[in-house]
Amino acid sequence: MRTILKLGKQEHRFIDRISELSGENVYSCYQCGRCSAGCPMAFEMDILPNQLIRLVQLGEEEALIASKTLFICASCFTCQSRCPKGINIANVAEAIRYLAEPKGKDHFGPDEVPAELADELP
Amino acid sequence: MKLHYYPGCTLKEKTTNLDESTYAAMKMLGYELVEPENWTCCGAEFPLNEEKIVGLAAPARILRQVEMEGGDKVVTACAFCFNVLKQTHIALLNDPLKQKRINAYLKDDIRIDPVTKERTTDFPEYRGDVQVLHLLEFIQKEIGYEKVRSLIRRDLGNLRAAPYYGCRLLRPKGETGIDEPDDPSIFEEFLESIGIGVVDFPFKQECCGSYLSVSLPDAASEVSYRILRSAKLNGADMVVLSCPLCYYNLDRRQDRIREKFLEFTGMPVLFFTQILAWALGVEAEILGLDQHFFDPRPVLGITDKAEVAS
Amino acid sequence: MNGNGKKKRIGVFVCHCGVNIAGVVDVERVAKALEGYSGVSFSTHYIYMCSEPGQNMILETIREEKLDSIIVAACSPTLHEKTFQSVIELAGLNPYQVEIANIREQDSWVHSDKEKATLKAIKIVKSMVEKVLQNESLEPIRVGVTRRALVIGAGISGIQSALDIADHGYEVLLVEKNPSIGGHMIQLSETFPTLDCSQCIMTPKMVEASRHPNIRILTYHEVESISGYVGNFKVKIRKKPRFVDPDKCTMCADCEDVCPQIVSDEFNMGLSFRKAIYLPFPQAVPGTYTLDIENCLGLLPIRCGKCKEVCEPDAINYDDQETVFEEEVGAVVVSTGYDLYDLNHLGEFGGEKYEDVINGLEFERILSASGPTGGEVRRPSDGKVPKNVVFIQCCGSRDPENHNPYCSKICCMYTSKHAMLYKHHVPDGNATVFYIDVRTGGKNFEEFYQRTIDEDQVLYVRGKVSKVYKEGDKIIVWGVDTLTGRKIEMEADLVVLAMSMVQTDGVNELLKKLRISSDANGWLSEAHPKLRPVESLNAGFYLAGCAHGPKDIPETVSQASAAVAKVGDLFAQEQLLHEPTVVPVDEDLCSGCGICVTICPYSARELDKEKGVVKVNEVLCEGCGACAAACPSGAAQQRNQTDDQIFSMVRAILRG
Amino acid sequence: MFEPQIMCFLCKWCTYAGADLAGTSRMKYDPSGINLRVMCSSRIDLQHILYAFRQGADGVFIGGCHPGDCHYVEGNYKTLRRSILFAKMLEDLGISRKRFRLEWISAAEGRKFVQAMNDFTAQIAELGPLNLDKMTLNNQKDFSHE
Ligand SMILES: Cc1cc2nc3c(=O)[nH]c(=O)nc-3n(C[C@H](O)[C@H](O)[C@H](O)COP(=O)(O)OP(=O)(O)OC[C@H]3O[C@@H](n4cnc5c(N)ncnc54)[C@H](O)[C@@H]3O)c2cc1C
Ligand SMILES: Cc1cc2nc3c(=O)[nH]c(=O)nc-3n(C[C@H](O)[C@H](O)[C@H](O)COP(=O)(O)OP(=O)(O)OC[C@H]3O[C@@H](n4cnc5c(N)ncnc54)[C@H](O)[C@@H]3O)c2cc1C
Ligand code: SF4
Ligand code: SF4
Ligand code: SF4
Ligand code: SF4
Ligand code: SF4
Ligand code: SF4
Ligand code: SF4
Ligand code: SF4
Repeated sequence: MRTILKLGKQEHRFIDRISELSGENVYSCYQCGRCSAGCPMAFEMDILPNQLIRLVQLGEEEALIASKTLFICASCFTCQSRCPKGINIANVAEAIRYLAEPKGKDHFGPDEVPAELADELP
Repeated sequence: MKLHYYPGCTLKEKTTNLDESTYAAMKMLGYELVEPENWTCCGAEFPLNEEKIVGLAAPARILRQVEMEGGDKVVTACAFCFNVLKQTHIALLNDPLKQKRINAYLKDDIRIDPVTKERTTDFPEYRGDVQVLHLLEFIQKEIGYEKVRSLIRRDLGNLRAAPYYGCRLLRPKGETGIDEPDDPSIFEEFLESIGIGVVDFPFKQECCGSYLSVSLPDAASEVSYRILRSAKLNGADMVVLSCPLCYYNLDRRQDRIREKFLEFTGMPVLFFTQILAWALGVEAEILGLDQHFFDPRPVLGITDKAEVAS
Repeated sequence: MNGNGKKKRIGVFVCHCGVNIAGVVDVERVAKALEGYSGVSFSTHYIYMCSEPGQNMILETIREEKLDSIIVAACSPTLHEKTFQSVIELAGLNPYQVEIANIREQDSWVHSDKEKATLKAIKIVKSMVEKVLQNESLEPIRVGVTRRALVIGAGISGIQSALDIADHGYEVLLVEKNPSIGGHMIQLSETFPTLDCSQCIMTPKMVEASRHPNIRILTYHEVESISGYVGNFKVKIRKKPRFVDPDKCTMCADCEDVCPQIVSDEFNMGLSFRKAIYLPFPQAVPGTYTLDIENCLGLLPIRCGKCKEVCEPDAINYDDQETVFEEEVGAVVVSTGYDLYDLNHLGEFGGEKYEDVINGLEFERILSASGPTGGEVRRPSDGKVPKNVVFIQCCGSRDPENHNPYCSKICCMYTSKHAMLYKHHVPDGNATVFYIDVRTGGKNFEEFYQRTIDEDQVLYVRGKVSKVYKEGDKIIVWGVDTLTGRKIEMEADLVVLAMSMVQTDGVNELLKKLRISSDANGWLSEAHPKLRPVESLNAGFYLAGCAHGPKDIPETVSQASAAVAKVGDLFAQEQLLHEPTVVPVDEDLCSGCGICVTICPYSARELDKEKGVVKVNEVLCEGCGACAAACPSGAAQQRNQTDDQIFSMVRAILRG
Repeated sequence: MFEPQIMCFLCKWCTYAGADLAGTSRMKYDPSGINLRVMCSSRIDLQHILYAFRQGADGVFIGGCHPGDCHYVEGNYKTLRRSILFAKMLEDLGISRKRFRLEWISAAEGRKFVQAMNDFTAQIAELGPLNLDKMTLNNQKDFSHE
C-alpha cells in the first residue's frame, strides 16, 4: 500500500466538509486509539475507528468510501464517551456515508431486510 | 396524577409488553399516563448530520404537541425514543438557529381529522420548554425510591437482576445521558428500591449490536452473547433493560446466539417496567411475559396461572 | 512648583549622540526652544552626554547654575536613566529630580523628516519639564528582613529546601502535615534513571534535616494563615495533637501491640494495616509513635486506654491539645507536592472495584523491599505472583475532554521502571505497556527506556486502553495496537495504572489565602514561565517541587535549590528597598468608597472602617497606578505621576 | 495637508519597550504620535483621554502588555474593561470611537508598534481634525503653574 501524501485544496475541502457535516473537529484527533480499543464492533471492521479518522486527516476520500467500517459502526457512541478529544466517530462516519450516498454506496438498504426479521425488528 | 407519556411506535406494534407493563406499573404508582394527541414516530435515530436536520422535525413535533397540551414534561419508557427526544430538545435549546429552522417546518403543519375531515392549520412554534425524562429518571427525581419501596407487594429478594443500560440511556456523553457513561448507578438504585438483588457486571454499558443484527447477524450475536455471558458469570438470574432494540437482540435473538455459542443456555431478559409492575403486584397476564423468547415466568416463580400474591 | 511651593530651577541637556540624534534632530534649536520655558533656567546641548566629559559638564552646571532638577534629552530611559541619576546624586540632588526625554529611540531613529522630528523633540522635552516641575524628592521605602524561612511540606523538595537554607546559615521552620517527613519519595522502591533505592538516598537526608541546628521540624502541623509582606510575614501554625511525646517515646511498639483498632495503612497505600497508634514507617522522622484520634476507640479508660497502660516511659498523654501559635519569617517556600488522581474517575477501568487494578504508588509499595509483600511481587487480591502484568499509561492525563489536559511528565518513566523491575522480580512473567507516546526527555531517560525493551523484553503496545474488567479470576484489558491496526483483548493478572499527578488536596485553598495564584489545572503559577520559574508573583513566596507541576526527583531537587538561591538573594539584603513611587491616600479627599481596594492586585489597600478612609501599605504597593485611575475623588495620587502631572505633560505634548 | 496630533499612553514594560525596539531597529513611522510613559496601561483614566482631546488631540492611543503578560498581573484586563466603557462614553460625547485605540504590543513587537502608529495615524487622517479644543477652550481647567 502506498499513499502519496498531498494535502492540497481538494483534500482540505474534503476534511473541512467532513468537519462541517459532522460537527467534529477531525484535526484534533491525536491518534491515541482509544476509540478502537473500546469499539464493540471493531473486530468486524476493515479499518479501525482511529484509522477512519486518520484517513480523513490524510484526505483519503476514496479509501474511506470504500471501507466496510462505515456501515459496521453501530452508532453506539462508546468512542465518543471515552475519546480524550471528545470526537464523535459515529457522526464522522455518518458524514462520510452522506458524501458516499450519491456515489451509490449505501451498504444495506431496507428492502434487503429479511421478511421474517422485518416483522419483529423494532 | 396525569403525566405525559410518549410510547413510540415500537411499543404499540412490537414490544407491547413494554408499553402495557409501563401503564400497569404507573397506575400502581398513582399516575395516569396521557399520550400526546396524534403522536407520530420519533424518527428512531437522531440525525447525526447537519444536512439531515429535517430529521429533527418529527421529534420536535411531538414535543410541540406536549407543549400545546399544556405539559411541561414528557416521559418515555423506551431508551431509544428517550434518546431521540432528549437530543432534539437539547439541540433546539442550545441552537436558536436550528430552533428557527425547525419551527419553520412545524408552523406549516396541516392536520386533517380522520373523522370530520376538518383541516387544522396555523400551528404554534415549539418554545423549547418541555423536559424529556426517561421513566427511570422520573422515578428517581419525582416519585422517589422511598415511595416505590413502600408500594412493593411482592418480595423479589431471592432474585438477582443485572441492569443493562446499553447505549441510549448513557450516550452520547453529556447532557443527553441520564447518568455517568462509565459509572452509572440510576438503574441499580431503581432495582434496589423494588427489592430485587442487583448484579454489577462490566458489560452493562456495552452496545448490544444495534441494527447490525440485520446486516451482520453473526457479529451482533457475538456482541449480545458477551453481555449475557457477563451477566450470567456475575450471578444474574435475569437481565433487566429498557430498550426494545436491546430486548430484540438480547432476548428475541437468543435462538441465533444459542446456535453460535453452544454452551449458552439462555437468560431471561425483562423490561424494567415488567419487573417493576410485578414487584408492585400487577398480575402476570398483563405483562406480556409470554411474548419473550426465553420465558421469564419460571424464574419469577409463575407456574401456570398460579400467581403468588403477597 | 515643587512640593514646597518654591520655584524650580531646571537644567535641560540635549544630547547629539554623535549623529544619532543630531543627524535628524536640530539639537541646537531644541536647546534654544527650551530656554525660558516654564521653570527652565538653563539649557544646552552636547555631543555625548553619557561620556565622562558630558557627565562632568552636567555636574558642574548643576553647581554653577544652582539647579535643583534636570532633563536629559537623549536615548531611552532604559539605557541611561541610572547613569544620570548617579550624576545628580553626586551633585547632592535627589535622584527623582532627573527625567529623561527619549528623543533617540522614539524620535530621531524612527523619523526622517528633520523639521517634524525637531518639533517632536521639543514637545517631548517640554513634557518632561512639566513632569519634573512637579516631581517630589523621594527616598526609597526601607523595610527590614526577618532572616528566617518557612518551608511548607516536607517531601524531597521541602527537605532539600530546608537543608539548603539551613546551610546558608539561616533558620528554617519545616512544616509537614503528616506524622513524618519524607513525602512520596520515601514510598518509592527504586528510582529512575539509576535505580538507586529511594529509602537509601532519602533516609540520610531526613536524618540530616532532623539534626540540623538551623532546622525546626514541625510534623503533624499545618499552616493556618500567613499575613504581612515580603521579608516580614506572620505565620499562624496549627499543631495537631499527637498524644505521644516524641521526646519520651522509645519506639518500643508496646502500645501498638495492645491497640485493638486496626485501620488501613496510608503509607502502604492501603495494601496493609496499621493500628490506631502507630509509627508511619520504620525510618520515620521524628522517630515517634502517633495516636490517630480519628481511628482511636476513645481516650477514656472506659472506652479503651490500653496503650497508655503499657507505655513504660509514660510517653502517651491523653490530654494533648490542638494549639495555634504564631511565628515570624521573611520568606516562604511552598513545597506541598502532589497527589495521584483518584481511580474512581475511571469507571471504564472499574474504578476502585478491582483489587488487582492498582495505581503506580501501590505498585511502588509492592516492589519495595520494605513493602507489604516484603519486596516480592504479589498481587493484592490473593497474594499470587502475577504472570501477566499490564501497564497502562496516561490514565487521566492528556485527556482534555474527560480528565486532565496536561501530561504528567513522570509516568512514562516510572512505567518503564515498573515494567523493568517487575521483570527483574519475575523473569518468566510478561510485562505489556500500553502507551500513546513514550516521553523520555531527561538526562539518561531514553537510554533507560530502551533498556526496558532491549534487555527486559517488555512489550510496548501503542494504543490507549478503553476498558478493563474482570471475568472470573482474570482481568481483561481492551486495547488496540494502532501500529498494526488491530484491536487487542488480553488477559492480565495485575493491571498497573499510570495515574495522572494532581495538586494536593487543600493546597489551593491555603494558597488562595496567600494570594498565590494557580493555573487552570491547579498547579501553582510561577512569576515567569522561563525567566522566574521558582518565584511566585507574590513577593517572598517561592515554589519547589510538584506543587508547581509534575516533576521527577532530579528536577524537584534542582528547583528546591534554585528557590533557596532566591531566598538567599532576599536574605542577603541589609534592608529591602522599595520603589517609593507608590499611590498613597489623601485622607481628606478619600470617601472610603473602597473601589481602589477591590482594584489592587497586591492587596495593598485596606478600608479603615473606623475612619472611613483607605489605608495603604506602601510596602505592598507596586505602583501600577490602577487605583489612581479608578479613584473617583482624586484621593489616590501616584507619587511623581499625579493626575496633574499627566495633565500638564499632555498639554505640553499637544500644545508645546 | 491635515497632520493629526496623537496622544499615546504607553505601558513601561511592554509597549514603551516595543517603541524603543522600533527605534533600535531603525524602523520608520509617522511622527504624529508622541508618547507618554506610564507604569501600567491601567493608570489611564477617562479624564486623561478627554483632557487630551480637549487639548487638541485628534486621536488617543493606549498601548499595554498582551493579556496574561501584565507586569502587575491583571492591569491590562482592567484597561480592556475600562476601554470598552471609554469608547461608549466618547461616542456619547460625539467623539468617534475610531479616535481611540487600545493595542497590546509587547517589548518584542517593534514592528507591530510601527504598524499600529501608521495605521492609526492614517485612520485619524481620514477622520479629519477633531477641533475639540476650539469648541471647549473657555471652560477648560487651567493647569499653568507660573
Ligand atoms: C509511582 C511513582 C513513581 C515515581 N518514581 C520516580 C522515580 O523513580 N524517580 C524520580 O525521579 N521520580 C519519581 N517519581 C516522582 C517523585 O515522586 C516526585 O518527583 C517527588 O516525590 C516530588 O517531591 P515533592 O517534595 O515535590 O512532593 P511530595 O513528595 O508529594 O511531598 C510533599 C509533602 O508536602 C506535604 N504537604 C502537602 N500539603 C501540605 C500542607 N498543606 N501542609 C503541610 N504539608 C503538606 C505532604 O504531606 C508531603 O509530605 C515517582 C512518582 C510516582 C507517582
Ligand atoms: C532550534 C531551537 C529552538 C529552541 N526553542 C526554544 C523555545 O522555544 N523555548 C525554550 O524554552 N527553549 C528553546 N530552545 C532551547 C534553548 O535554546 C536553551 O534551553 C537555552 O538557550 C540554553 O541556554 P544556555 O545558556 O544553557 O546555553 P547557550 O545558549 O548555548 O549559551 C552558552 C554560551 O556559552 C558560550 N561558550 C561556550 N563555550 C564557551 C567557552 N569555552 N568559553 C566561553 N564561553 C563559551 C557560548 O558561546 C554561548 O554564548 C531551543 C533550542 C533550539 C536548538
Ligand atoms: S479516541 Fe479520539 S483522539 Fe483517540 S484516536 Fe480515537 S478519535 Fe482520535
Ligand atoms: S460509535 Fe461506531 S465506531 Fe464508535 S464505538 Fe460505537 S460502533 Fe465503534
Ligand atoms: S546619553 Fe544616550 S543618546 Fe546621549 S550619547 Fe549617550 S547613548 Fe547616546
Ligand atoms: S509504648 Fe510508649 S514508648 Fe513505646 S512506642 Fe508506644 S508511645 Fe512509644
Ligand atoms: S486508646 Fe486508642 S490508640 Fe490506645 S490502644 Fe486504645 S484504640 Fe489504640
Ligand atoms: S508522562 Fe507519559 S504516561 Fe505520563 S501523561 Fe505524559 S505521556 Fe502519558
Ligand atoms: S498602585 Fe497598584 S499596587 Fe499600588 S495600591 Fe494602587 S492598585 Fe495597588
Ligand atoms: S478609591 Fe479613592 S476615595 Fe475610594 S477608597 Fe480608594 S482612595 Fe478612597
